[in-house]
Amino acid sequence: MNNEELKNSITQILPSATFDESGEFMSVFISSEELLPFMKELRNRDELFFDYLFCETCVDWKDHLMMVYFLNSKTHKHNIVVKAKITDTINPKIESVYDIWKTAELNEDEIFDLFGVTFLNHPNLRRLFMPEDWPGFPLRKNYVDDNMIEL
Amino acid sequence: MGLKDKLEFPGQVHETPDGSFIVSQLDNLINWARANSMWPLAFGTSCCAIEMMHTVNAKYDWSRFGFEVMRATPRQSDLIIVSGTITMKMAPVLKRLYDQMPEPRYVIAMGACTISGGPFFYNTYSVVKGIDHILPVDVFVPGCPPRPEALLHSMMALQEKIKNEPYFRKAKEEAK
Amino acid sequence: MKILLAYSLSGFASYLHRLLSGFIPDAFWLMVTEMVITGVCLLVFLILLAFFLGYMERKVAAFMEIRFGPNRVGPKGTLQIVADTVKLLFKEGLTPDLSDKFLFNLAPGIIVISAMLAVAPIAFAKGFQIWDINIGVLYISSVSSIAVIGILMAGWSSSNKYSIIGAMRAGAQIVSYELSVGLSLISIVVLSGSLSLNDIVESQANGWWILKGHIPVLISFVIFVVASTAEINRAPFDLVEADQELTGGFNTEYGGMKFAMFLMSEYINLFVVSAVAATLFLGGWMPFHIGNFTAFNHIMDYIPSSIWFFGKTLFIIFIIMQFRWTFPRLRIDQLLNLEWKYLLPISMINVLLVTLMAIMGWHF
Amino acid sequence: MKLLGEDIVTETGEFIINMGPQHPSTHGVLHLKIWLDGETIKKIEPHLGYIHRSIEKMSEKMSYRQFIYLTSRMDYLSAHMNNQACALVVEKALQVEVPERAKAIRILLAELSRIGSHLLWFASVGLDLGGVTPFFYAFREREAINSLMEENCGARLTQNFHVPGGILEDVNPDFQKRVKEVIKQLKDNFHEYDEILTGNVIFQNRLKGVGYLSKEDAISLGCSGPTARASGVVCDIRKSNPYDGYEKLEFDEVVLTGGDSWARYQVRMAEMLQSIKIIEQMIDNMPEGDIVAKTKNVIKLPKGEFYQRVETARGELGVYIVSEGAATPYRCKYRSPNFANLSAIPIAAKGGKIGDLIAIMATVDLIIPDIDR
Repeated sequence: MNNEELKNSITQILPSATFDESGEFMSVFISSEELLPFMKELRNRDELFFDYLFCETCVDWKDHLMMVYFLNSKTHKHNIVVKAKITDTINPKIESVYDIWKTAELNEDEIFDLFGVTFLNHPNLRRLFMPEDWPGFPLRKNYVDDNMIEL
Repeated sequence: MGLKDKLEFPGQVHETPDGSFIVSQLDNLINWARANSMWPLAFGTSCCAIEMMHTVNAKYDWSRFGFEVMRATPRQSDLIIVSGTITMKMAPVLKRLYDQMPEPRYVIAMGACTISGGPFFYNTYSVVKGIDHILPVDVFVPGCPPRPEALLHSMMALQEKIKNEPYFRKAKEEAK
Repeated sequence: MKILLAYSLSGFASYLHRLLSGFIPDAFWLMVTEMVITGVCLLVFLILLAFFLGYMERKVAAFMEIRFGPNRVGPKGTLQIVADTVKLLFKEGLTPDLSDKFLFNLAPGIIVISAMLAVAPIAFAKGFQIWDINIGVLYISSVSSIAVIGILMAGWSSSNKYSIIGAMRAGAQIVSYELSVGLSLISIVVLSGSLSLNDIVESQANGWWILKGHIPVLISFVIFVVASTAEINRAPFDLVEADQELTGGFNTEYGGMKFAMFLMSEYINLFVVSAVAATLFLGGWMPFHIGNFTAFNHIMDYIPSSIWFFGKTLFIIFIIMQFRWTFPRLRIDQLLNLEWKYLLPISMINVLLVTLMAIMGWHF
Repeated sequence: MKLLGEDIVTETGEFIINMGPQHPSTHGVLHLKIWLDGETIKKIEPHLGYIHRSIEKMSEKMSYRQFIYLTSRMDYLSAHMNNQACALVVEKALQVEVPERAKAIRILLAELSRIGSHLLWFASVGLDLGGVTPFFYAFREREAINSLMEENCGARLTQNFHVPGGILEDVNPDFQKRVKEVIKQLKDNFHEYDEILTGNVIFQNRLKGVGYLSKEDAISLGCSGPTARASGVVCDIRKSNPYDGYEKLEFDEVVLTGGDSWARYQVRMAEMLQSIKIIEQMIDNMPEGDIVAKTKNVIKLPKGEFYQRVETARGELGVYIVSEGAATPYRCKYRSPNFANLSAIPIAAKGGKIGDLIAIMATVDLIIPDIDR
């Protein structure tokens, strides 16, 4: 499926979605509240069938956090990037996609550890890399660490 | 003033600075045994561990020097080759491993990361900048990663160090 | 012949006996003195043997792994094991805080003693034996099974989870493989009609059991080598230690001299097993004889019997060492399957066959 | 059950052991918490971070010429491919055309390091399952490859040979001859591997039917590389998204449907032969010319987001760069193949024995610094 057809199908699922085609993959912008039902449709619709979540990460844009999901369909060979905006930077929350793609478990643990995004309905949310009592979230832009020697 | 001038008559039993004859000979024996039978702990964290494995293999073959018995448990090993970066989370584990080893125990810091943090010195929040903050290190081996020859050299340097170590003499001094 | 006999081990023993009886007239005290001398000699012999086997193992490993092995310490690296032993001797003797200290320190002793006891009835040369007991085979198989108690004790008292898993594996493994070892020994006992190791060797004067062409004997030889490798916990049956799985198994918490005792018992066990295999199947100290070919047999007789014995033993040790460095390790359920589903039924049928042979007089 | 007054068994009767951070079979500092029922594994929980070196944070402070070399410390066995991914993402953003000769050298060295990586994996499979000897045989060939790398790159393990726009320096004059020697040695000795390990009955029994990973699970868990291809997932980036001229080469993507450890073993053994095939195609017709395209001294990427995937020895490595137009990345994310493959272990090992877990970890072939980054 090419980008135009993908756009049509996605607009049917979520009319409020906006698109950006400048990059290698087409990006779909949604808000964090709409994430879970939208993702379920992407995974389950036969013509879309995004069954392979090959990268899940987060970007700290200072005023908001952006969750980035790279999706691929092994059967249809098309890719898409879903970006969900989290406006609350103090106490960010988003639904977990573990029920849809199992790889999300460790990825979301990592994002929770490094960005402090809380995933709702995650089976085992814990700090994956840093010790439990580590202060702050290292990959945030406002992270300060006295021991860190900056160049 | 030489030692000879101190003697009142020939054949007088005297204390040499290195202890008596038997004790220093035993020292030599023990040090020889220790130096030639260092069993390293099978411990590696990252890239340097691969070069350590290369040192085991046939081209470099550290079994020639008697280092070949790699024990998986710290209780049976004499030497810990810290090969690879040590992070803040790993540091307590490393310390614990070191504490579990029976005396005498030796530490080789292999690679730039263990010496100072190496490539991971600046802008990093989780790397220990040099394992000498945690353990007493006997030999440092620079390199990223060091060549197997460098590791062999460091182990031979450690052998030299052990051969000059007092065992009985130290105990005597502590008793004083 | 007389000169050669004078150099043989039995000649030396009887010379010593005559010499001592000159000094000590009392028969009781003579016996006590001789026992002490024997004990000291045995200890020294076993320690030297452990040194030698340790060195041999490293060199065999190096030979198989296209490298040199130890060659810096002493000529050709022969003093490597001496260095290791002296080092272990002077290492801190550690007893973990949480361990059961009495059992923890007792266990290495039990393992070494049970290994050493089994050396007693082995005939090292013609007429040279520490204890010519008439139930030698039974004695060896019962004494060597004490070792499992030591292993269980070591694993349990260490208060380490890996040790407990290792000890439980040892319990299952050694007890199972004991059966096959026993049954494969029985086939030779039935054929030679005696439990005494000396009689068994004598029964092979006209040819070793393995060369006589009895198929059941071949089968029981193979089963014996496999099952006894498992019984002494050597690779590919070293699940009890299993470095890569259990970081050392039952001896995880042992270090220094206590660990050295485990190593020593491993090598003594290896020697005992190979010696028993050599005695039962390869004729012990009996030279290589071909039926009534007298001239050839006499030439073979000129080689001292102790050389025959040690040559055969070392050959079997070499085979078992090759197993260790080639084969991957079995999984615990595969290990038990091998024993209970294959080796045990086969050896039972084998014993039946041998018994039938013995009753009908089909052997020679 | 109590051991010296301490409860060592949970209420449900499970025995918990911690495998790692220092454990000989975890190949580094992976920590697995294992719930056992006897010897049967009930549940596995990975604990990571013992080698978390904050490479992503460091990349945000480094220029586009510098950050390439951090990645060789991630998956150090495929250091070359990691560097390639970073160089490619910068080239893609700048729209620089890499000279043909540089591309050829990149592929040759990448395939050599893929073979080297698989050889090390072969060595450690033997070692983990208790057979020590294969280790030395595989390292003999790995040593030859390392020497070759050293002759050209100056380093044995972390080659650091890429710059944005090409490669650092031209290869040795007798590069072709040396590569042919190494390939000949590999091909001559390859049968020894089959003799010592592949054909061994104990070895086959340890792997066959152990650690089954279904195709659906493999996709859902995000597995890639040989681990996924053994479960029937077609996922070779060299075929699906070719880079640096892989599209011109003739080679097969090895896909098996077994899904067990034995299939994973076979996939890797077959991949070594495919890599040899690629090298043999390239080595005699290496193009002449430049080795590096002209780029500015201070590279500034245009504003936007860039993603580049390459096939490393363990699977798909993705480099995701968010640029704000400055000389350093705004955000740099490495999608590491081992991180996704790690999540296959708890599922594949469930219900197996401790020995099975060792076999599964050996055949999934994890590099822990790549998981933690």
